[in-house]
Parts: sequence; C-alpha cells; structure tokens
Amino acid sequence: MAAYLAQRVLQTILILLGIAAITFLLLYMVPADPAVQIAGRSATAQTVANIRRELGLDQPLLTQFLRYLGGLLHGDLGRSYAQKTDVMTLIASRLPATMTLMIAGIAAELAIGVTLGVIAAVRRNSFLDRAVMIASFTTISAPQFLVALLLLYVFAATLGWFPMSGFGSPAHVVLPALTLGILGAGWYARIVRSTMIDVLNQDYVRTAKAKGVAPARVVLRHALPNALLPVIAMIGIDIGQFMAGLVVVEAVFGWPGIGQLAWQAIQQVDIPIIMGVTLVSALAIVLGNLLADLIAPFIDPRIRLR
Amino acid sequence: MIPADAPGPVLAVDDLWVEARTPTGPRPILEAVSFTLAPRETLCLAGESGSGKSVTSLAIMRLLPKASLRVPRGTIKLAERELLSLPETEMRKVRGGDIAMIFQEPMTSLNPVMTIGAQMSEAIRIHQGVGEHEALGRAKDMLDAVHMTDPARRLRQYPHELSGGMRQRVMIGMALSCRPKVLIADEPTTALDVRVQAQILDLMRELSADFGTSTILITHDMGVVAEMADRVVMMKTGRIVETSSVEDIFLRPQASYTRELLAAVPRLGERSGTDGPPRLSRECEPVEAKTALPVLVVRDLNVSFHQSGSLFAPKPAPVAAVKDVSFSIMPGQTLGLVGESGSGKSTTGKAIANLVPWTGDILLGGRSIRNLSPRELKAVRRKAQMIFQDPYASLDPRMSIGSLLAEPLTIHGIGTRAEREERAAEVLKRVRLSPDHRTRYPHEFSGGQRQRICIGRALILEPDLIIADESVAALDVSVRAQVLDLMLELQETLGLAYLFISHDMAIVERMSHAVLVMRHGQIVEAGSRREVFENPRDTYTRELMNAVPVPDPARARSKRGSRYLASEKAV
Amino acid sequence: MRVLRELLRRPVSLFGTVVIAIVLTLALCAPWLAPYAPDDQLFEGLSLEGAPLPPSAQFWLGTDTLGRDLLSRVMYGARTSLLIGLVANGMAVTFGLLVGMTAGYARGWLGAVLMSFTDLMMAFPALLLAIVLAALLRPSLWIVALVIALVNWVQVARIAFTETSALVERDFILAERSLGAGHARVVGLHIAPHLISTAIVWGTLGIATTVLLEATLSFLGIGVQPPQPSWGNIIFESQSYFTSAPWLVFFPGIAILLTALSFNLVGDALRDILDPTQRGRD
Amino acid sequence: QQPQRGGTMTVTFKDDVATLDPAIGYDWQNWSMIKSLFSRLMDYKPGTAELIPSLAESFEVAPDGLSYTFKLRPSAKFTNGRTITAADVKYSFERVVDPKTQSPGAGFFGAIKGHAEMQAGSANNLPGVTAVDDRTVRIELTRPDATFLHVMAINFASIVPKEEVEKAAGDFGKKPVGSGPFKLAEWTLGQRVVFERNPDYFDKAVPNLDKVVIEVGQEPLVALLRLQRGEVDVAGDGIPPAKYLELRNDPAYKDQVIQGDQLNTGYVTLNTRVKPLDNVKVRQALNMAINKDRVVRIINNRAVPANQPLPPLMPGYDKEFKGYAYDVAKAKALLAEAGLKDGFATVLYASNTDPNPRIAQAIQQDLAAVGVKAEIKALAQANVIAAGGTEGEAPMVWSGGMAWIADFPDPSNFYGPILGCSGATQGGWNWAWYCNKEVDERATAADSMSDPAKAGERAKAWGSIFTDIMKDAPWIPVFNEQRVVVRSKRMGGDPSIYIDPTRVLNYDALWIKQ
Ligand SMILES: Nc1ncnc2c1ncn2[C@@H]1O[C@H](COP(=O)(O)OP(=O)(O)OP(=O)(O)O)[C@@H](O)[C@H]1O
Ligand SMILES: Nc1ncnc2c1ncn2[C@@H]1O[C@H](COP(=O)(O)OP(=O)(O)OP(=O)(O)O)[C@@H](O)[C@H]1O
Ligand SMILES: [Mg+2]
Ligand SMILES: [Mg+2]
Repeated sequence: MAAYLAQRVLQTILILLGIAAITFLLLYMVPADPAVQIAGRSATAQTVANIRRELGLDQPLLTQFLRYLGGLLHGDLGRSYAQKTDVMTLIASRLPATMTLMIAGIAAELAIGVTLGVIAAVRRNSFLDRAVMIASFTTISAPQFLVALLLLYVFAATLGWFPMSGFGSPAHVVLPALTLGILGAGWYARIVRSTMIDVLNQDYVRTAKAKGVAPARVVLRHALPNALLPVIAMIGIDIGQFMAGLVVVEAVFGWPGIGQLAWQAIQQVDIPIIMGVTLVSALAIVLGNLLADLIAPFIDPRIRLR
Repeated sequence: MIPADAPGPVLAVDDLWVEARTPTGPRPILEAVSFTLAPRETLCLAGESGSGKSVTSLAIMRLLPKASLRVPRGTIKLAERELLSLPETEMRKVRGGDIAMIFQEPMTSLNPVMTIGAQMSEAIRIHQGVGEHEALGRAKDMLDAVHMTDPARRLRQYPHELSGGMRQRVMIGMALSCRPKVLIADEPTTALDVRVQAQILDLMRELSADFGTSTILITHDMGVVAEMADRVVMMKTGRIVETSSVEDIFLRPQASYTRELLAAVPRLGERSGTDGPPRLSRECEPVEAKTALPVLVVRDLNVSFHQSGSLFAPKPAPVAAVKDVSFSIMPGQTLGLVGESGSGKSTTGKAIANLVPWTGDILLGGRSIRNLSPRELKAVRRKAQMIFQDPYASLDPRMSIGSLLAEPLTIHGIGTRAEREERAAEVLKRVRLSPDHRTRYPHEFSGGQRQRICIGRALILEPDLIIADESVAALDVSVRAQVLDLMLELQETLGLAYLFISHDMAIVERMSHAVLVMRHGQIVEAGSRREVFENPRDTYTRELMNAVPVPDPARARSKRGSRYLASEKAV
Repeated sequence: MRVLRELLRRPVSLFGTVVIAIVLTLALCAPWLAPYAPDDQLFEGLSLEGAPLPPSAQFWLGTDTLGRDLLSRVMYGARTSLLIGLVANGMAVTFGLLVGMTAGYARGWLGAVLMSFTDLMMAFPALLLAIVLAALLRPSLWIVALVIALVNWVQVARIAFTETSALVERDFILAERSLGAGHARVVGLHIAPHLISTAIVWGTLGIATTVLLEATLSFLGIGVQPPQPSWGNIIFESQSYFTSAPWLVFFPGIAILLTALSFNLVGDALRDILDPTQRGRD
Repeated sequence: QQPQRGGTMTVTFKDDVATLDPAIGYDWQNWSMIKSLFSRLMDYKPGTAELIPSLAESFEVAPDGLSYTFKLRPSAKFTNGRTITAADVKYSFERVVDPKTQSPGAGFFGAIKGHAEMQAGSANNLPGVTAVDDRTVRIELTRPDATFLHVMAINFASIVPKEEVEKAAGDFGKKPVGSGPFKLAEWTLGQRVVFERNPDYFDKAVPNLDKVVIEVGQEPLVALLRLQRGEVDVAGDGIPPAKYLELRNDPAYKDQVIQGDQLNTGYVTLNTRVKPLDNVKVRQALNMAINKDRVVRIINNRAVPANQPLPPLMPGYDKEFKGYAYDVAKAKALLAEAGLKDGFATVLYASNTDPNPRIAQAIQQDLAAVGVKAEIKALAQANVIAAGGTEGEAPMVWSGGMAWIADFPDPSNFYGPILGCSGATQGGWNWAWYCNKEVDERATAADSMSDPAKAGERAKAWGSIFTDIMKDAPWIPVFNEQRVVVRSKRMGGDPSIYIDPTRVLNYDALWIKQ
C-alpha cells in the first residue's frame, strides 16, 4: 500500500511537471501580450516595456519556466498580472466553493444516473426503459448554460424554492449541483443500464433469488454493487470533463469557484492564474483517479492495487 | 433404501410442461415430466446436455426466466402445497427455506462483492427471523458442519479468496443452513477436480443423512449417479425415458437411450492388459514410427511467472509453474499428461507452443525452438498445433467457420483463395461436419461440433504434433466419445503425435501410449500407460485413480468406506 | 445492402435512418431547399425595434437577432454540425481506439508510454487545451474539428485500452498466436472487430457532445466564425434569448437532439446487425 | 426630490473586482469604486464633466501654465486617521510613475518635470513635485498641458498613505486605504466587496449611502432576475441585449430603466498600412458603405449613428459636420476609381461578446453590398487587442467591447493613444496605424492652450482636428452607444448620477428612498 501510494505520488508529480511544461509553452505562444493588456489604452511604449520587464516577460522562455518551477517548489504559483495578488491566495479562497460544488455535482450525477440506470435495466425494454433512455439523450444534447438558466428560472426566479445565486447554505448548492448532475446523469444511466443488465444475468443473482431474497434486495444489495465498478472508473475519467461544466455553472449561479476565476483569467490572458488553475485541476483529476482506484477494492474485493 | 412405511412424497412433480417463446410460436422444452421424491431419498436427474434437467429444477423453484419460458401445464406439490399457484411472497419463503438449491458453477454462483458471512447469514435471517449476530453464529456452525477449516475467518473472507472446492462447500452449507426439506443440486461437482469432487460428494451424502434432507441431484456423470443415487430419472430432449432404482439402471437398463449412454462412458481399467489405444480403422495399417527420431523432446523445462512488482516494492518471488520437466514423444504416439488442477499441465503445453517464456530445451522435429527469428518460429509453429481446453473461447466469435478454418493457411501464405477454401471444406468433411457449415459462426454450433472445428483448425496445417489441452473436458459423455474416437482415427491415418492433457484418468487411459503424472509443476510418475495404470508407484497417482467415480453402483458403494486421502487434508 | 435492409426492418432503427436521411438531404441540398441565404440579414426579418420575429408563414422557424431566416440557418448549420459531429468525433474515436488498442496489445514500454501520455492528456483540462490550440491556430472549420478530435480521444483510448487488455487474455487470441499469426493480423482481424461496439457507443454518444463543444469554442471566439451557422453556435449566440425568443434555441436544440438520438438508435441497431454472434438470436 | 441619507445598496457585476489600487486599477468596473474610496486634488461635480477642487481647497496656475500650486484641505484625513500632507501627494504621484509599480497610468503624468528620467529608471523621484509645506504642493511641468487639471482628477492621481502601501506589502490593491467618501469594510474574494461610509470624509454631505455591497460573479441575466425580485439594487453590467426590449417596453419599469449618453464612440479601424486600405479612396468608400441606421437597429436603437470620432457630449464635437453619408453607389464608384471595381477580400476583427459579433456581421453584410468580402474573426478581447497592435496584422477592427469610456472628458483623450503617431506602435492602440505628422503638431498645440480662458478656442481647435482626420478616413465611426442602467424601485436620484460621464456609477451620489 505504502509503496503503491509512493509510486502514484511520483507519477502525479511527473504528470504535473509535464502539464506545467506543456501549458507554459502553449501560453507562451498565444498571440496576446499580457503587458499590453495590463498597460491599457493610454500607456506609452515606455510603460509597456517597463511592465514587460517587471513581469519578467522579456526573459527567454526557458528562464521564465525555470523561475516558475522554482516558485512551484516553494508552493508559490506566482502573482496574478491583473489582480496583483498571489495566485495561491486567489485559488485557495475559491477552492472550498468548487470542491463543494464538485462533490455535490458528482453525488447528484450518481444519484440520478444510477437510479435511472437501475430502473431501466430492471424494467428492460418497457416503456419506462425507453423513457429513461430518451431522457438521458436529451440531457446529453442540452447545452449546460441553457439547462442552468432554465432551472434557475423555474425553481429560483419563479417558484422561489432556492436562492438564485451565491454560496454558503445547503440550499444554495442544490440547483448548481443539479445542473451538473443532470448532464452527467445521462451518461451514467446508460453505463449503469448496460452493466446492470449483465449483472442481473449472473449466476449469483440467481443464487440470491433461490435463497428467497426479496426482489428489491436482490437488485440493490446483490446486483448493484457489482455494477458500480465501471461507474467508479468513469468518475475518474469524468472529473476532467467536469471542469468545463464548472465554468458555465459557476457563472450562471454566481458560484465563487475556480471556474469563474479561470474564465476571467483566460479572457485577460492572466498567465499565472491560468497556469495555477490548470495545475490545480490537473491535480484534482489525478487525485480523483487515484481515489477511484483506491475505492475500487472496496467495491470489488477481487481488485488489488498494483 | 426407502423405508417400508414411507409417508407420502416430499415433492411430487406431475405432468409438467414448459415451453419457450420463440418468434415462430411456443416450442416445448419439457413435455409431461412427472416424478416424486420420497423423504430422505436421493433422486438423480441424468441425461445428456440440453435434455431439460436444469429447466426442471428451475421450474420447481419458479425461477424460470419469465421473458422466454413459461409453464402452461402441470403441478408441483411440496408436501400438500401446490407451488405453481403460490403467491410470490409465499414462494419466497419456500425458496431457501423449504427447497434449497446448489448451482453448477461454484466460481460464479457466489456474489464476489459480499463476504461469505453476509451471504450465508442472509438466508438464515430471511427464513428464521433471527438477528444479524445470531445468524452469523449459525453460519459459522454450518461452515463447521461442511468441514471448513477456521470457520470464523472464512466468514469474513470473500469468495475469490477460497478455492473452488471451498466455495462449493460454502454453497452446500448455505443451502442446508435452513434445514430445507428438499435440496436440489444442479451439477454440483462438474467444475471441480476429481479429488475435490470426491470430497464434496462424500460431504453431501453425510449432510443429507444428518439433516434428513431429500435430494434431487442433477448430473450427466454416470459415475456420480452410481455413487449417489437411490433412484434415477433418465431424461432425453425434455422427456423422461426411464425411472428406476440405481441398480436397475446400471444392471437392467430399459430404455435404449440409457444403454447407449452407458456404453459411451469410459471406465477406468477398461484397457488394462493392452499397450495402446484401441484401433478404430481397419483399412489402413498403422503408420510405424520408422524414424527413431522423436517429434518432440523436452529437456529440463522450467516456467515461472513473474508477478509484477512496483517501482518501490521489492519484486515478489516468481511462481514456478513448471519445474525441470523432461519428456519426449515419438511420431504417431500419444503422451497423456495428468494431474490435478494447477499442477502445470497447461503451462507445459503453452511453453511448447512458445506462448509463455520458458527455459530449458524444446526440440520440435529435432530442431530447438529457442532464439528463432519470427519467421523461423512461424515455420516451426506449423509443425506443432495446439487445441485449447474451451472450444468456444478459442474461436474468435466474430469470424465465420470458413474463415476460421482457412485462416491458418492464410497466415502461412499457403495456396490461393480458392485452394484454401477447398482445403477448408475437405477438413470439415474430415472432422465429420458438412461443408455447408462454412458460413456459420461459432455460437451456431454445439460444443462437440465446435471442438471438431478446433481439431480441424489444428489439422489443416498438417502438423506432426497436436497439443490437446483438456480438449474434451467441456463435452457431454456421448459427444466426448465421438470426439475421442475421431482423434484416434486421425492419429491412425495421419500418423499424428498427441500431447494429451487431461485430468480425467479414464480418458487418459483410453487415449495414451505413455503417461506423465504432474503435481505442483513436477513430474511425479512417468512410464508407459500400462505401467502407470496397472501398477501406480506413487501414492498421488493412486489417489487420483481412486477418486474417479465408478459407473457401477456395487463397486462404487464398496469403495466409499475405503476412500481416504493420504497426501492432503480436505481441500 | 443486407445491413440497410436490416436497418429498415426494425421500427426503431427505421425511424433513426429516416431522420438521418432527412437531415443529410437538408444539409446537402440546403442551397436549393433553403428559402433564403443563411447570412442574408433581411430588412423585414427584424421588428422596427430590432427584435427577432417568431415563426410565421414567411419565416417558418422565425428569424434571429440579425433578421436572418432561422430555417435557412438551421439547414445550412446542419452542414457544419454534421461535419463536426461525424468527422471530428470520428477522428477522436479512431485515434482513441488506435492508441488504446496499441497500448493494450503491446503493453511493455510502448504500452506504458502511450498510457502515460493518455493519463497526462486526461489530467489536462480539456477546455483549456481547446482554447489555447484554437488561439494558436487560425480558427477555421477544419481546425475546430482537429481541436475537438485532440481533446476527445482520451476517454476512448482509456476504454479501448481496458477492453483490449481483457481481450488479449482471451483464449482465441492465444490460439491465433499459436497458429503463427503476426501482431498486425491479431490486432486488425481479431481485436479491432471486438471494439466495434465501443466505437459505436462513443461515436454516437459523442455526436451531441462534440456539436456542443464546437458551439462552446465558437462562443470563445475560436470556433467556426460568423456568419457561418452551426446548430451549436445558433444556440449559443442566442441562448440568453430563451425567454424572449425561445424559437432561437428550441429549433436548433431539437435538431441536435433528434440527430444525436437517431445516430444512436442506428448505432445500436448496427452493432447488433454487424455482430455475427447475435445472429439468429433475439 | 432631495437625496436621503442611509441604507445599504447592493450592486452586482459579472467580473471580479480586479484591484482597488488606484495606481493599477484601470477597468470600467473598478474605476468608479476607486473614485469613491480615494480622493484626488481635483474632481468633477456629480453627473457632469465640470472640474472642481476636491482634496485641494484651492489652486493657482502660473501664467505660463508651467506650474500649479495646490492648497490641501486642513481637515482631510486618511481612513487610518492620519492627516493628509503634501508629502503624501508627492509620494502618490511618484509611486505611479515608478516603473516598479507597473502602473498603466504613468503616461498621464508625462508633463511633470522628471517624468522621463523616472520612467527610464535613471531617477527615483519626481523633482517636478515639491511639498512646499505640509499643506502646499507645487507641481512643475516641462510643457503647458491643458489637460493637467483633468489629470489631477483621474484615479491615478489618487492620494495614498505611504505607510499603508508598505504595510500591505504589494497587496495594496486588496487592502486599500484612502480618504474617499467610502472605506473598504469587507472583501471576500470572488464573492463580495463591501464599502461603508467614511465618517471622517471632509465633505460631510457625502456620501448618501451607509453601505454599498458589491456582489461579483453574477451573470447579468441572473442579476436582472434578482433585481426584479428586489434582491439587487443596481445591475452593474446593465441590461443584457436579450432582455432590453422586454424591460424597455414594460411600463412597470419605466422609472427603473435609465438610458443616457456617455463618452463613447464605436468605430471600425481601417488599417492605413495594409493594402488596399492604404488608399484613402478605399477608406472613404467603406465609410459610405455602412448602413449605420440598421446597425443601430440591431442593438435595439440603443445608440445614435456617429460621423466623427468625438462623441456628442465631448467639448469640440462638431454638430455641423456631416461626415460620409450612407451611399452605396458612391462607395462603388470610389472603389472603381481606386481600381477595385470587383471589390476585395479583407478581415474584420471583433470581440466575441454579444452584441459585437452581431454588429460585425451587420457591417460585413454592408461591405458585401459594395463587393468587399470581409471575413470575421470574433476572438477573445485580448487576442483582438494583440492583433490590432501588431503591424500589418488586422486590416479592420470593430472597437466595440474594447473602446471604453474616456478617461476624462477632454477631446485630447480621444486622440493620442488611438489616432496619434505615438499609438501607432507595436502593442499600441492606434489600430488604424494612422500617423499624420501635421495633425500631431496641431494636437500638441491645442494641448498647450492651458489657459482656462481659452477653453472654447481650444475645443474648436480639437473639433477641427477630428473632422480633418475624417478626410483621411482612418476610422468608420459607427455609433455613439448609450448606457442603459436598471435600478430597483427603491433607488432614487437623477438619471445623470447613474450615467455619470466621468465615472460609470457615482456611488457617492446614489441614494435610497426611505
Ligand atoms: N431461457 C431459455 N429460453 C429458451 N430455451 C431455453 C432456455 N433455457 C433453456 N432452454 C432450452 O431448454 C433445453 C433444456 O435446457 P437445460 O438447461 O434444462 O438442459 P440441461 O439438461 O440442464 O443441460 P446441461 O447438462 O447442459 O446443463 C435446451 O434445449 C435449452 O436450449
Ligand atoms: N499467467 C499466469 N500468471 C501467473 N501464474 C500463472 C499464470 N498461468 C498459470 N499460472 C500458475 O501456474 C500454475 C500452473 O497452472 P496451469 O494452468 O498450468 O495448471 P493446469 O495443470 O493446467 O490446471 P487446470 O487443470 O486447472 O487447467 C498455477 O499455480 C497457476 O496459478
Ligand atoms: Mg444444466
Ligand atoms: Mg489447464
């Protein structure tokens, strides 16, 4: 276990290094000069040159990158060009909100997706099954922004059941999490349905029935855990996709998370923030995958960590 | 066996019909099946594969797949209760409570993600209304009753942590934990090793006596029938052809089907006093091994599997699957390779086919296969072909039989397209399949047919040596006999040499000129078939032979008491 | 031919095939069928206050915020969106399959390198990659397709890797190797056909997501450039009008949904038809 | 109705408040916040462009216009309690000019003696600014600068306390301490910034509100819904185009929707260094090709068509000037004269936020009508700015979404960076790359007329500069966009304080009906 973790940590560091290098290189090539951007319209050429020098943008790429890596070693992600604040502080202040939303979103996605998938599998080929599959398609084809706005319009603006925007109370998290959940749920419903159909045909399900176990228990206690493994693996893959969703959902629901920060930074070519957010989300994805791998043996004891 | 003052039957099946829904209307699966089960009796349902044994048992449990099968007619009475019209909630109490069932596959019949304890205590909680703790206690007692070592620990283990034999014990324990009146065991031992099978059969007998349970035992193994049954129900294509006591079945079979079946069963010791397998073809003379050169020589073969270590953890020691094995095979001869599961038989075969990394020397047709370039290796592979254990698994399900048969030729660049097709048709005829079958896919054949396709595939390259790894294990008795005969015939006409891998002693006896007995990766006994079978020197060899069920009720029962295993405790 | 006949035989896939045929026809024949040019900003297409017009006899699906005929735009948009959905997504699935299959079959250092690369790409926030790539390259339809393919292959590669790893363990692969089949043959003839199902699932599910991803890119200014319509960018341009001019999001939305659904229905049917192991079963 | 005191107002914005450091902050959003947190020597009368002394009690201008002397108010204090002295003024100005500060506003102080040396890094103070005594500060210029008093009123000229800047250790933008009507009470990153009344502000009549809560990260569409439910008082980003007509035509919102002119012109730059736009005839032809009325209709008539660079509110705007009228035939004829009878292909850059891509498409269609095929590149703002500032890159750029409101209400602010030779450099904002030496000289001359008495003459001079520039047609002025603000029912006050020409929202003057 310890050796396994050590290996994964090393792997994580390598991945992060790789990502840092690629991102740095790519951002360096983007045709937008942050110094010009900061200096604004009224700046003289002298001012622009000064700003460029102060930011170290006049240095060769390699020097800039090594300097950045040096900072990383001390947990320093640099300073935002536009906000003139430590990127670490900015990210740290927004991390709790994003984590909350992410966890709630994944929970919603699983709750909806797994439930629908199980229902569809149990009632295979029935009307209900078809309805679930069409619903899952509709959500997959729906733009997130629109879904978010619709939910907000109906449940917050019109019915007033939930607050419209902000972060803090459990009521605030419901709609954003639901938006994220609805869209992912379509995928999960499909995955769960097909594995569940497989599992329901397994010998051990027949064994359970032969023991006189009630149908609900057969499905939930005997079959479902066996169908969850692909779902867990999918979550690992999914976290990356989630980041894109966060940008939209956070914007609509005024959720003070990393997605908003990233979005603004991209608009402003605020390279230190973009770098920071990229690294943090890469870390989240890698950790998410690690977590999925660590959970897998609990779901299926046959799996051993290698 | 049946006491004179027998009360009414525990279970009575009367005029049971089952039909399958097909696009072209209902197709009968069971027709007018009737039998009774007396208290404490063991009734065997026997018959070829597909005869309706499993469907009968599922119908009793009312677990037939609703979408495809239904019962249009018939009654099933448990004591005085009619099961077919019982409400589902009532029926749930019957399942596991009054009637318990053990399924064929111990490997897949236990839920892989639940502990043994959770699975065993579940039935107890449902049917006896006791709490979690109490149920676990009783489950532990049951594990004791099925002779499991360290029952307390087993409760916390998962199925994959147990061997096949242990899992079947758990299944039996689970089935008997609520003291059911009827136990249905559907092929409870086919997947197991001979020695483990013997232990499980002993256990079942012991427990049903202790618990006073009546048993329906489903099997196609006539040896098991002889050992276990009080009465036998013979089935064929959904009908009962004969119901008699076990003695009558073996000594005075009525139905012609029963007679055929018994004739096809190989019996251990059948060929004592002879040197080789029986000759089947008369017309041609046996190809004499004129050249004294063996087709295959294996010297000091070692195979070990490396477990993958991690970057930081030390590498675990490699598992030695085959240790210092040496033997040779002459042209036209069969070398039988026996041994229990996991003894390294398949690994040896795979090493010769160069599918696993190995050390030592392997000479095919006098030529070492070590360090060959891919092209040379390809040429050598032509000479030695392998037939895998499971014919279904070893045929690409997405290729038609025609392409599958022609593929070896394509790989080796032999002939034109038309020629290849011709050869494929020829080979199909040779293995007694119709050339029309070329456009069909593997799933459209029966097990026996598939195995013939595999043989055909091996033959098409005209090899000198065929490695047959458990080639008939998956087949029905009668089909198995046909396939074995075919193999013998081909040997006679083509002068093939076989490395015949099997754990079934009777079959090896029938097929081989010489025999190797393997255990834990090593050869424990080697010699001509006659030496090994008539005069086994090693205790392990003797145990293996002893464990084989004898299809003769009188001998089977006399053997019962004397069976004991010297080399190992209960598995 | 047999495939087509089979498709038309089942009601569900018949529906899918018909919808796809209609969409394809509309897309290909848009210049002849569309009532207006897609980028024609009609004077009568806007109210005097500059509001888009709801569906009417003249404009069947209404007009957009520039006074263009929505029906014509949706018809022309089909060209872009189908191209993205089929080509970009197809490239992603193909590339993912290739990488996953190679890694799963070869294992060893090659497999390790390929899968490490996949893991790296998986950890890379996809949207950022898309933005940066598209900003570097001059936005055009083909670049957008390429960017989408580059972003989307990763998941397919992962799944293909897992499946191939499992297939390689199967007996029939061993049997092929013992016959002397070369790697190319084993991979091409015996492994690839087994991934058809995965390819179809991801290929069809991916259509909707790629069409939307293209829209996201347009929204970021790095997608297909205006006035070229695509279903995604019609929705994205006007999504905030969902209360004041709902037709602007409804019709293209329905187009995406129906198309994606139809491809999926046909894909499911195709999977069964192409799978010989399903022959003679129901 | 008289303004009332007290109450808490909630304002929403989509984007974060970037920084409240007056030396750094330079976007339209933090512009008005910084105005309210800090005070400057000069300021404007609320709702107008009229300069008044603020932190300075009075000031004197030397007759040669090269020296200004300001007398500070004796009562003015920073919110940390310290009295403001002349040394603070000197420190604040030097801080902006110091290259280390990376201030985008350093250029505004270009006329002050010693500026060039300090910017080049060869000096570390401004000899032109001297603290005569605690309450008197004298500023010497190297050349007369008619805009100097405006410069004293822009945010970069805010007075900051040295000790607080140093204490904040580079984070002054998040921990601002000033001497404005408000002071910072709370800043929760990514969520809200709260201002509260500064009780020590020297003008006891200001501000009206007790507290201002600025919520960020609020999507404009959602902000509007919240405003309709009474959760928000002012939607800072205005009304999204999708909702504009709905509200505008709803009688219930008659008093809540405020619409007015601002100092803004939307224009298309025609790159004078790119073929065939280097031909003045072509540029004139393009000017005639655009149907500005239709473009205005596309943004729901929220603007008036423009014909010259200056917006109507700006001194010097020439009401008589007709510019180039919409005339397709004439445009075609001019193109033919330039040898481009069949038109040509070019590229039009635009920012990708609504409604800019739509406006670009309307322009594209008009250009197509005279045979000019313009390919649109709708990109993120930063990329458009980069393309515009790279020589030979962007033939045409639509300015919308980037050309913000003027820094101060003086025509010179519409010249230097965006039409003058100094802006036509790599990374500059003169995207037409227009450089006319003669006009440049006239501009310099106009800016030296620093005598307030000559203000009218100066405005005229500027006006003719801009109308003369239009002869060279480096731009297509398209429209002057109006600003639309929506406020909640309880907000009071004259519309002009919601559309203040010098600050977007005048937090000091807003008030709540009790
Ligand atoms: N769900 C089903 N739908 C249709 N036919 C079925 C179904 N299950 C079984 N059958 C058919 O019923 C017949 C009897 O099958 P059954 O499983 O009872 O055979 P069996 O005697 O148990 O054989 P084996 O020894 O191979 O287990 C077979 O022909 C089989 O094809
Ligand atoms: N790929 C592998 N990796 C690691 N260990 C293996 C592998 N294949 C086989 N072994 C081990 O090698 C030993 C011999 O296995 P082998 O398959 O040769 O047995 P067998 O005699 O054919 O048994 P059976 O009768 O069950 O087929 C077993 O202990 C098995 O666990
Ligand atoms: Mg069976
Ligand atoms: Mg084996």
